[in-house]
Amino acid sequence: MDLSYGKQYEDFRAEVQTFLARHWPPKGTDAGQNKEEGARRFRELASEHGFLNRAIPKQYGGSEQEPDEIKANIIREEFMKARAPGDVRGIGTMMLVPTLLEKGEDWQKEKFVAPTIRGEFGWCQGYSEPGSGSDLASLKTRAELIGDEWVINGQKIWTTTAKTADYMFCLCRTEPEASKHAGISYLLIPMKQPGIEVRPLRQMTGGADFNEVFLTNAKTPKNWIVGKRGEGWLVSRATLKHERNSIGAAAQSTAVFAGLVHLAKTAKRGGKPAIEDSEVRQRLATIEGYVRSHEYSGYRQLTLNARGENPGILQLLNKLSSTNIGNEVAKLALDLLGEDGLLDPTAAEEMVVLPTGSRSWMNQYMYSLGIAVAGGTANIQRNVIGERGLGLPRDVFADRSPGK
Amino acid sequence: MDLSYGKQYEDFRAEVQTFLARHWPPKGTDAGQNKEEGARRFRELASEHGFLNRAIPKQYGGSEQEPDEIKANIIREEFMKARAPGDVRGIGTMMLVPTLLEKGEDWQKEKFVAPTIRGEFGWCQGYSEPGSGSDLASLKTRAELIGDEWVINGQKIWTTTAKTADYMFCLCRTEPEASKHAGISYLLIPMKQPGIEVRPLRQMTGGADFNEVFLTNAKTPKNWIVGKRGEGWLVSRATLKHERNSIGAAAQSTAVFAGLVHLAKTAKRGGKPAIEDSEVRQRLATIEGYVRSHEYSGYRQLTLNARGENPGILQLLNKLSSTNIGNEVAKLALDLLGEDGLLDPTAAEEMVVLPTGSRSWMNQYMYSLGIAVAGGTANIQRNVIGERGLGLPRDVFADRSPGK
Amino acid sequence: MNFELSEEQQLLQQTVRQYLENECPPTHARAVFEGETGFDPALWKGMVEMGIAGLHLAEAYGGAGLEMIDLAVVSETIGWGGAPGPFLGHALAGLAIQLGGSDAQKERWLPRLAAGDALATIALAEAGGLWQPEDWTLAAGNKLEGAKVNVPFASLADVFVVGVAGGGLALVEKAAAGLEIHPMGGVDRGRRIDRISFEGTPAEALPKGAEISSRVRDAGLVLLAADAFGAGSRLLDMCVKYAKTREQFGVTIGHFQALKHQLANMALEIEPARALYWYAAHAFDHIQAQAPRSAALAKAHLTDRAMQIARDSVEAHGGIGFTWECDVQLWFKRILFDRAFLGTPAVHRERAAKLAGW
Amino acid sequence: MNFELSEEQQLLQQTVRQYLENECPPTHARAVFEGETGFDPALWKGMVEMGIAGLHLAEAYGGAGLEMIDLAVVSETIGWGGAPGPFLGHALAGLAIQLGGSDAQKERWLPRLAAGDALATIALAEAGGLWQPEDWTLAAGNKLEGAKVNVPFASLADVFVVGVAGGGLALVEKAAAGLEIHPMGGVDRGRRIDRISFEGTPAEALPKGAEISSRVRDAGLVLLAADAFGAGSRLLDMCVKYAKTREQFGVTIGHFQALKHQLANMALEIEPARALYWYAAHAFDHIQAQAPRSAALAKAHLTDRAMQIARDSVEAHGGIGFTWECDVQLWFKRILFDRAFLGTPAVHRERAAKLAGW
Repeated sequence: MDLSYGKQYEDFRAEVQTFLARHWPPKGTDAGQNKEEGARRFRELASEHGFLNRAIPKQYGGSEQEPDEIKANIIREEFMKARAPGDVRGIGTMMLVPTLLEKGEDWQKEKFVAPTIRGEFGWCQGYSEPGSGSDLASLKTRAELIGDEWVINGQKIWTTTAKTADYMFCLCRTEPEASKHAGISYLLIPMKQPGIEVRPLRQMTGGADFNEVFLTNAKTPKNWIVGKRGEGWLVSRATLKHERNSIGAAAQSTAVFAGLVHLAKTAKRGGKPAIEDSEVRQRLATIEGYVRSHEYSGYRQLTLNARGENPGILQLLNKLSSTNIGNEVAKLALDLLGEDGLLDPTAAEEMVVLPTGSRSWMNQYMYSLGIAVAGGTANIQRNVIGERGLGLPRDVFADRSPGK
Repeated sequence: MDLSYGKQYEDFRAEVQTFLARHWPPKGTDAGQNKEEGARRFRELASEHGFLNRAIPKQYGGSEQEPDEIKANIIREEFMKARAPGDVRGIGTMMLVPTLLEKGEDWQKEKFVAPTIRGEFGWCQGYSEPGSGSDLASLKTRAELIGDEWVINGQKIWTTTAKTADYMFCLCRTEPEASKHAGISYLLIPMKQPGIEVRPLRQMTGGADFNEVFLTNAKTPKNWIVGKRGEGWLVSRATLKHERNSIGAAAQSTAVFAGLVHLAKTAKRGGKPAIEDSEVRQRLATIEGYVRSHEYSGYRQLTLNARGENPGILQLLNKLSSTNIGNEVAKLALDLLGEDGLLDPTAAEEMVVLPTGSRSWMNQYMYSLGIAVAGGTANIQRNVIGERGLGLPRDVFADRSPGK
Repeated sequence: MNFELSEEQQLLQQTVRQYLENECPPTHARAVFEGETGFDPALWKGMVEMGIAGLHLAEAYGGAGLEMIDLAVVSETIGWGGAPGPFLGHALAGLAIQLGGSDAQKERWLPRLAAGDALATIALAEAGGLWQPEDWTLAAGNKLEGAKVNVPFASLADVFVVGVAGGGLALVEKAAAGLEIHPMGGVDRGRRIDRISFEGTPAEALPKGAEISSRVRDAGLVLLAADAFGAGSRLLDMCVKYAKTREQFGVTIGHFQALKHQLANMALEIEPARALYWYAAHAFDHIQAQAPRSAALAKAHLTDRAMQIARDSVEAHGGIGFTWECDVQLWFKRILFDRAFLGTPAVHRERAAKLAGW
Repeated sequence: MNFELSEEQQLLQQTVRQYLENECPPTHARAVFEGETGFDPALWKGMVEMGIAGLHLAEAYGGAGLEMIDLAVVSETIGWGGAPGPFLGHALAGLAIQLGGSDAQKERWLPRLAAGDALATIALAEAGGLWQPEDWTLAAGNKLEGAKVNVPFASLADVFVVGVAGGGLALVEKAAAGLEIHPMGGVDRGRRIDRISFEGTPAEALPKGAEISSRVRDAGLVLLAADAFGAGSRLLDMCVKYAKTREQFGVTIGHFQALKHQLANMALEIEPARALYWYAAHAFDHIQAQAPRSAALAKAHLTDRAMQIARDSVEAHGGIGFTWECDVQLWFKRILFDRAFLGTPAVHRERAAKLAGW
């Protein structure tokens, strides 16, 4: 057991640091140029050095590096420290690109991968529908092949970044007669067209991170389909095994916990700092038990992933750990906020409003509930843990689900 | 709203008190006699005055009073204060007698009711089996009619008082070909016979409040059946609506909570009395919220029962409330016990043992888990609340259950 | 022994409930919630006509002369309906004047409050979570200097009952000089709050203010507990209804045992707690020795339970429960108010501990 | 970065686990548990032969010279197996002598402890929950007067490491004059405890005792956390196995979503916590600045989680889980020991808070 990264990796870290010292923020001739252009140039350079787009083949604009979770993590750490632009984040690079690389045709990779990892193409995901939710098998959005175009009608929901996206990767029913999953195809659809309307979906917090997307005779070329007709559901599953970055989840828990401790130090209880109150101390230490477990389990997953070993159930527990920690943190935070719990985190500025600290906590209190939305509710997670993790039999209804 | 009992009832209370003052403990000529005989005589007298066996018709040795939950409660309170013997407790008076009165034949009432309420016949209940648990439909104990005797073979479990009981009321499968519930009959079986063996079932606490009962060609007369052949399950349900005494459950929660507060005052944390610790105070007050809710809901049920109105979901919540409160109390108690948590509540006296106080808490800590056993696990309770209380659809498996 | 609502009380509850079902369905509650003022004069007028404004005020002053339990049952029903409006502040201010005011003050204000011709509110809290009478620092006197926060609907009030140092209470009128009102961004937009400040603002002490201000606080705790119970049980109803209609994997989700048990646990959390606020309300008038503690316990327990129900309700509605469009948020935020107003559960648990001599 | 057991460590764990599966199946653990002494010489001898008795002792003294993580992994496996015996006290006493003893003391004892020729134990606690070095009141000196409680397997020990006032440590030998042993009714009958008393009992101080007694305590916390993790995950295995075999309403109960989710929650409680004790064990040797706090956190968190798992396991087994015959009780009581020994979770959470400067 060795929590340092070891010589070879510390050397690599030094290499990354030198590179960053030299190239970020842009110096000399580059210094003048506008911020965006600077970032673009820097990314190009970093990619050439093999620090970015590591999983992407050279021919598609990547640096095609040997997969190495630990190097990837070191790069994330150092780039974050230097506030340097890292891999372009977003659902396009996280989900579409791996899917295309695995299941797409060459011309599709040619056309979409490079601009996407350069951040020139923005994407959104068209999976969930008002009627379906966790039950993809029941989705209703239809795509009909008319001439050499798909004509798509239906509605998608929980679509983040739909307002800015250039394209949507979308699950549509193309074979109405086929049963459940068999009838679904995976289409790429341009967002900027008359047939598509995006309506922001406001959250109870007041913000609007999600959208509804209405497709009314929206069109896309016949060959903008990934995989064969009716294979859409299979294709969409391909991405799942790329979901990793366990550290990421844990790091977030650690950060939010640090914030909670800070809140406990500044908030008052009975006239004294709340953190001097025995109940607050006990609850903080109890939550920290979960936070550290989550954090250190992340180290373990990183190690196993780096070795190409399967972390097994640990992987499945990640999301629910984050959710539970988020809930406990939010509850204690609300207790600590006291009277600030009366105030709206999104109230207009001209009013008497929350101090910024409390404001973000009130958001967090409600938002911690929203996390669940992002991908399958806690109950779905528990089914997965019970069935894939503990090998329990699938329950009767789940048998009809696409979960397998 | 009026939490006093009101004039008419206070008069009745006075009447009860006068009676007790005069007759308990036994005075004058009766004083000499042995304790048991004294109790018997007193009960007779109390019954004549209409204080005991109120629900039992005169012809079967009861006092046949107008049902009045509040009078019943006053009698319970006053008799307890005076430590006077009240209605004979036990599964015989609580479950068998009401069942016989509703479903039994006259000769059965003649033969069994009076001696049972006098405490001369002891009973045990033969429902659960190792294989079944909450699923009565699956029970396997068979009774075959051979000549004019039932011959019974099988095994029962969780049988309290089996060692002392004279008779068992027992669910047996008499119609093997009939499906599930339809094949079950309700038999009365003498316990003192060669065909019956009782083995104590030891609990993890060390005590043995339960037994296993093995029936090997045990015999009982043909006409010792309550209801018709195959109606046994229906007959057994008849008792359920007699289960009440909601106050009882709540009173227990209140008592155990008082004990917990006492423990918190005597136990130490950080050198000071634990009850001065903010975390302990918060947890105590939180538990008290549940305890008082339970207690006051008991008042409400008492009122509704007294009016012959249905308390609805409140009734269904009772048991689970007790269980949850028991769990929370036990957990805080264990935290307060500190090092005493290392000691065995049932350790032999010659050892260094727990102070009596802690001893009972360690028992409680483990026993609070046992409560569930007594009648259906928490999950069964939740199904009942969800389905009967909230009107949710029955889940697929429960449809096969006798729950309806 | 009778621990159940009287027929009159049940009738009162049904009447208010019926009124709210007709006049304040969620669509309407939401419209007011999202509106400019958070106040619907017509809706309030209707309540006044039902006698709610003076329910607990003496008949001599045009009130109904009823008890805290009656007022609490109404509060529960208003919480159930998620009805926006000034009920809480108006009721507590009226109570304060009735219990602590001089005859002149009572004659001047109570009839108008009972009739709904004037609207009253309470200004108790000071910044930093100073809710309780013993916390107040605003100097007493016939001219006030300073500020109060979390004042319900200050902008609508004709008269304020203001908490002052020493636990006293004073009356300040709308038109009073140097009185300024700054809206606060309250999370429950159906019960707006403001910060009010005084600069040499004329005030008139309630003679018995210091004796009864804690009674007014206790009454507030009971009404908030009742409101939270109403809101919590309404949310449970909504979740059950949703579970019976929403389909997934080909069946209504109420079939899923996991969800079913979550709903059962919600019922277990909220339903028995009804008796807790009933008892506190009953004790307020009839078992005064227990009134302060049972009010504290009821407020702490019920607002915490209801808050958990609110979180569970978001989950039970799946993603949609998290949206602004879903009605869950109206009650979620209502409960946030009930929980924080007059002090958090932790504060009142500690008070309950002290009052028990722990 | 490598946060995984080495191949050697995995092999060690597999070897011990294999040994316990063969030599200490639940039937055997139960027999010892219910027996006179709670000790099985043959079982212990086998462990000694695997080198467990001296795993962490210097090779110079016949030990394996391994680290806390190795010892902890063995402790986890012993907890998983529910194996009765003196491992804990023996390991901690040996550590104390190695860290705090004079060369003479080390030479006298460590070889025999490593070889299992002598058995050692620790006598730290004093009545009233005085577990921590700073709590000890027993007067130091070469003659001891007083008593210690909760001493594991005192009746078997050849030598005791005794905590004395000022946080020091002293050696007392089995044969020492005025040493008396009174059995205590411990709840974990696989790890018996005794009360020992001294009357002018000869003792020999460990020179560096006061410097290292807290290290010994920290080591104890790590080993208890590891044991609790092993016990908790064993219980989870049992519950899952039971859910897959036990039938009700015509299907195995594992089909019921409610139970399935309860088991999933149990996994969520216990499985990630493995890394918590790993980290604490690793820190003990390699990140000493964090060692005390991470040991406290691991002990508090893991014994609490495991205790809840134990309660859930009784429920998950239905009625039968509550019986003496069901093996759940063996691990249930083992966890009760892990939880209370060296101080309850609340004690160590408060310590963790202090150590964080909260």
